[in-house]
Amino acid sequence: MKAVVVVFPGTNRERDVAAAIVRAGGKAEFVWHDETALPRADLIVLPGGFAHGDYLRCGAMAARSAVIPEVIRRAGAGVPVLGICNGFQVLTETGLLPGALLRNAGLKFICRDVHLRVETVRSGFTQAYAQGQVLRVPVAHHDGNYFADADTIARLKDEDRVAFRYCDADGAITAAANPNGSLENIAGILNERRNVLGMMPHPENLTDPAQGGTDGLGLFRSLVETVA
Amino acid sequence: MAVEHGLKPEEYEKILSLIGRVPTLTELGIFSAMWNEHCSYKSSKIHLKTLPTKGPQVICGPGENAGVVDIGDGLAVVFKMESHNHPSFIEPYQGAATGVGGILRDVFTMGARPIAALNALRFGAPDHPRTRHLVAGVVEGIGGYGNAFGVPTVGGEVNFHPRYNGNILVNAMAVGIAPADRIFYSAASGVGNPIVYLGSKTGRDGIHGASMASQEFDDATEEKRPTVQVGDPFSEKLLLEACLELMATDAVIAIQDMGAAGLTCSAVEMGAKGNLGVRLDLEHVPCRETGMTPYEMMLSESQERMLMVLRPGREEVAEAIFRKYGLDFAVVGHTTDDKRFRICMNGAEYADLPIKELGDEAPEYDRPWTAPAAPAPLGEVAPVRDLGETLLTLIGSPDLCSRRWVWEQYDHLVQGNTLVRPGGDAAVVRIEGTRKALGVTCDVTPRYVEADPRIGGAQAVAETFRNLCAVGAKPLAITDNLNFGNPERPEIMGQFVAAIRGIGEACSALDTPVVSGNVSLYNETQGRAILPTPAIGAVGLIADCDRIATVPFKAAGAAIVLIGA
Amino acid sequence: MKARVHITLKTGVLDPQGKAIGKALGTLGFEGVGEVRQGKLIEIELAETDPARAEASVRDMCEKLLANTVIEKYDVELVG
Amino acid sequence: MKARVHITLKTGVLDPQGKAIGKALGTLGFEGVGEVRQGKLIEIELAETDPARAEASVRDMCEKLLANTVIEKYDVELVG
Ligand SMILES: Nc1ncnc2c1ncn2[C@@H]1O[C@H](COP(=O)(O)OP(=O)(O)O)[C@@H](O)[C@H]1O
Repeated sequence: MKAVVVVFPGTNRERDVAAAIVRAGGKAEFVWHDETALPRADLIVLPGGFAHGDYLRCGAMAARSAVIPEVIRRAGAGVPVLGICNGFQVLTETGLLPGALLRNAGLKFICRDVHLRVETVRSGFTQAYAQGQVLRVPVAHHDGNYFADADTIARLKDEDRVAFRYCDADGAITAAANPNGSLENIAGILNERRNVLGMMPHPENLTDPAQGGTDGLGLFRSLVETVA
Repeated sequence: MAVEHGLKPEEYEKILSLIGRVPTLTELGIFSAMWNEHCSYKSSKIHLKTLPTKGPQVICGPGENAGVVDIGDGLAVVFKMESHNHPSFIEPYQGAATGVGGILRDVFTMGARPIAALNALRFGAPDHPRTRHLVAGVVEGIGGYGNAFGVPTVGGEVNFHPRYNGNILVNAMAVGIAPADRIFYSAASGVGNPIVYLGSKTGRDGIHGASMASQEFDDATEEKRPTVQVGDPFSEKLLLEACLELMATDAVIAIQDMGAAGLTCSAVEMGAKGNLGVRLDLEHVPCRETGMTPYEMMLSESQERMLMVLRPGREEVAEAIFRKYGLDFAVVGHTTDDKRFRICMNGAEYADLPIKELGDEAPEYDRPWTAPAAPAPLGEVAPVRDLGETLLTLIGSPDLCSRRWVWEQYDHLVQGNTLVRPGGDAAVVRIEGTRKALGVTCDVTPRYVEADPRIGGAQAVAETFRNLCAVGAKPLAITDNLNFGNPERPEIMGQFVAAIRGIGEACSALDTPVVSGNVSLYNETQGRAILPTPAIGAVGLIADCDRIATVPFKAAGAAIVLIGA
Repeated sequence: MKARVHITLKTGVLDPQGKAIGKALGTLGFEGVGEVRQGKLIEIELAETDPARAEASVRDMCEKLLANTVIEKYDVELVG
Repeated sequence: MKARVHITLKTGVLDPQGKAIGKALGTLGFEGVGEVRQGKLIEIELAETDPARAEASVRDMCEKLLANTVIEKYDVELVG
C-alpha cells in the first residue's frame, strides 16, 4: 500500500504517521502542500500538527491550499483519505466531512490516553477491528470538540458513519470518558462513500510496543489489507 | 542615561576611557546590552570557569549556543537549559512561550533537530494572589509554543515556595540530535563574508529586555512592561526546517540565534569569537514597523530570527530556501579585519566600537562573597501518630502531589519516539535510526541549597544522575541553570560560589561534565532573594531501547528491595 | 476604507470560552453578568473606496474564508 | 443591556494571525487588501440599565480580566 502524506507548513506528525504506515507493511511518501498534482496513491493522509499555525481557525488555511482540489478529486474517485487530528479539522473545512471541531470543552490542550470504541467495521479503515472493540489511543489536541447540527448527527448515526466514540476501559460511552466535549462522544466519522475518515485521536502514536501499545496499528493494517 | 540603561558609574567610566569620547545613544544601548549580567556573565564567569567541562564524550563544552556530546553511531546530542524568569513574571504566557522558543533556537542553530523539551518551574506560595494566574499562564505558554512547534515536552519540575512570590522561575531545556561531524558553531570566519539575517521581521519587541533581566523588581515593576516579546511557534517551525535544509548544503560558515539583545548580541559574539570585525548596514534589516531607529533595530528582541555568516556565492541557494518557507532573508553586513563593531544606516555611522571588549573581553568581576553560615540544627521532629493520615497529607502537598495537570497540557508524544512518558524519574526518547534512546531529566531541591549551598549543589547533580540510572540510562553530561539573588550582596555571592563548588565536585566524581548552562541573577524583590536554585538538566544514554526500567510495580508478589543505607 | 467583521458562533453552538469568562467575572465580584459570548473581530484595510462594492467584497471574504458557516455567522461594518 | 467589547493587539505587537489572513485573502484572489488585524469580540449581557454605570463596569472588567493590558487594548460599546 502506497500512502501519500500531505505536509503543510506547521504539520508536525507526518513522520509519526509514515512510521506507523511502514510498521503496518505499507510505504509512505511526503508531498508539500503547494503541489497541485499528486502521485499515484492507495491512501492519502492529512496528518496532525498546526498547519499554518492554526491561524483564523484550525485547518482553515490548509483547506485552501493548492493541493486540496486534487485531494478532493481523488476522494471523489474513491481513494481512501485519512485525516488525523489537524487533518480531521482540514477535512471538515474542505467539506469532505460534515461538522466542525471546536475548542475543547475544558479549554485546555489535552495529551493523554483515551479509550475508543469501534462503532463500525464497514470501512477500509476499521475492517481489521471487531465491532465494539475497545482501543487505547492517545489524544493531543486543543480543538477536538466535534460539533454538527442535529440533522447531521442523526444522519451520521442512521448511515452508520460514526467510526469511533470515546468510551471508558469497558467500552461504556460516558461523559467522564469524553476528553473534549464532542457531541455524542464522537471521535471519528466517515463520509457517505465511507472512503474518507476523520478522527481526532492519534492511532499512529500507539503502533509499536516501545510506544506503550499497538492498538492503533489495526487501522493501518486494515488499510494495507483493503488495498492488497 | 547610563543609569537608565542599567550601567553602573564605573562601567560608564570604563566606556569613556575605552573609546576616548562620549558614546552615541546607539553605542550606549549596545554597551548596556552587552555588558549587562544576562549577556556578559560578568559576575559569574570567574566562578563558572572552575566547573569541569571536559570528557571523552564531550564534543563541545560551554561557550557555544548549546553543549554537544557524542552518543555514538555518528550522532551527537545537543542540549542546554535557559531561564526566562523576569519576562514570565510580567507576562506569563508570552514570557514562558518565548523562553521555550529561545532555547529551541539555541539547539537548532547548532544543526540539531530538537527531540525533547523540559521545563523547571518555580512559583510562589499556592495561596499567593498571583500564583494561580502565573501557573496557568506559564503552563499554557509552554504548551502553546512547544506543541505548535512540534517538540515533545516530556519532563520537568514544579515547586511552590513563598520565596518565589515576587520572582518566579521558568527554566526551559531543549535536547536535539545532530550528526556528530556536522555541528554548526557561531564564530565568524573569513574576511569580507556576507552576514545574513534570517527569519521573522524586526519590530519594537522587548527593547531593553536584556537590561531588565539584570535588574531587580521593585514597586515600579508594573511600569517596566511596555515592550514584551511575543512569540510565534509557527514561524519558529518554519525557521527550523529552513535552517536544517540550508545546513545540509555547504552555505553556512557560522550561525547564531538572536536572543537577548537580538542583533547586537549575536553580531558581536560572532565577530568577537572569530577575532573579526563586523559592519552592519541597517537599511537592509527587514522591519515590520516603520521608522525604526538604529538603536531600536540593534536592541529589538523580536523572536524567531537567526544571524548567519554565509559562504560567498551561496546567496541565491540560501535565499530560495528561506523564501520557500515564507521567511525573510537579507544580507545586512559583512565581516571585516579590524575588530571593530560598526553600525551604519543609509551611509551614516551610528556606532564604532571595539568588538572584543564588547564580547569576550567584556568586564569580569570578582565580587566579594561571604561563606554561607552552617545551617541551624533541625531539632526534634515529633513522632507521627497516624502514618496513613500523614502519608496522605504529604502526597497531597503542593510539592509532592501529581503534576499530571501540568504535563497533560504538553504534547509529550509528538514525533512518536517517547518511550517513557512524564510521571517517572526521567523521560526516555528513542533516537530514530538506532537501537538507542536518551534519558532526560531536570532537578534541584532549593531548600537543600539554602541550607548548605555546596551540598545542595552536589545533591542536585546526584539526583539527576540517579533519575537517569533509574530508567537504565548512563548519565553523560549536564547543563546547569543557576538562579540566584543579587550578586552584589556578599551572602548571595557566597551561595553562588559554594553551589558551583558542590556542582563541580559532583560532576567530577560522577564523570558528568557541564557542557552548557545559564545564569540568572538578581532574582530578588525588595531585597528578599529567591531560594538559591541551581537547576540541573541531565542527559543519559540507553544503549538498547529494549532495556529500560520504569517506575510502576509490574506484578503482585514480587520482592521490593531498598538499595543503599 | 476599513471593514470591521464580527464573527460569532451560531446560536445553538456551545461556547465554553464565553461561559468560562462569565464565570470568572462572577468570581471577580462583578454582578448582574448574564450570558457571555466570545467571537472574533477582524479588521481589514481596503483600497476600495465605494462602500457598496467594499461591503460586497468583504461579505464574499466571509463566505469564502473568514467564517466557517457551519458554526459561525458574521456581520460586516464599514468604517471611514 | 448588552456590551460589546473589542480586544485588539496594541500597535507594534506581532500579529501573525492577521498577517496570515491577509495573505490567504490575496491567494484567494481578493485584491486591494491592506493590513489585517485579528482581535476578540466579547459580548456581555448585563442586568444593569444605567448606561454610564454599565460602561464603567465593563471597562473595569476589561482592566481586570478581559484584556491582557500588557499587549492588548480594548474599546467598549453599549448596545440596546
Ligand atoms: N513542568 C513540568 N513539565 C513536564 N513534566 C513535569 C513537570 N513537572 C513535573 N513533571 C513530571 O512529573 C514527574 C514528577 O516530578 P518530580 O516529582 O519533580 O520528579 P523527580 O522524581 O524528578 O523529583 C516527573 O516525571 C516530571 O518529569
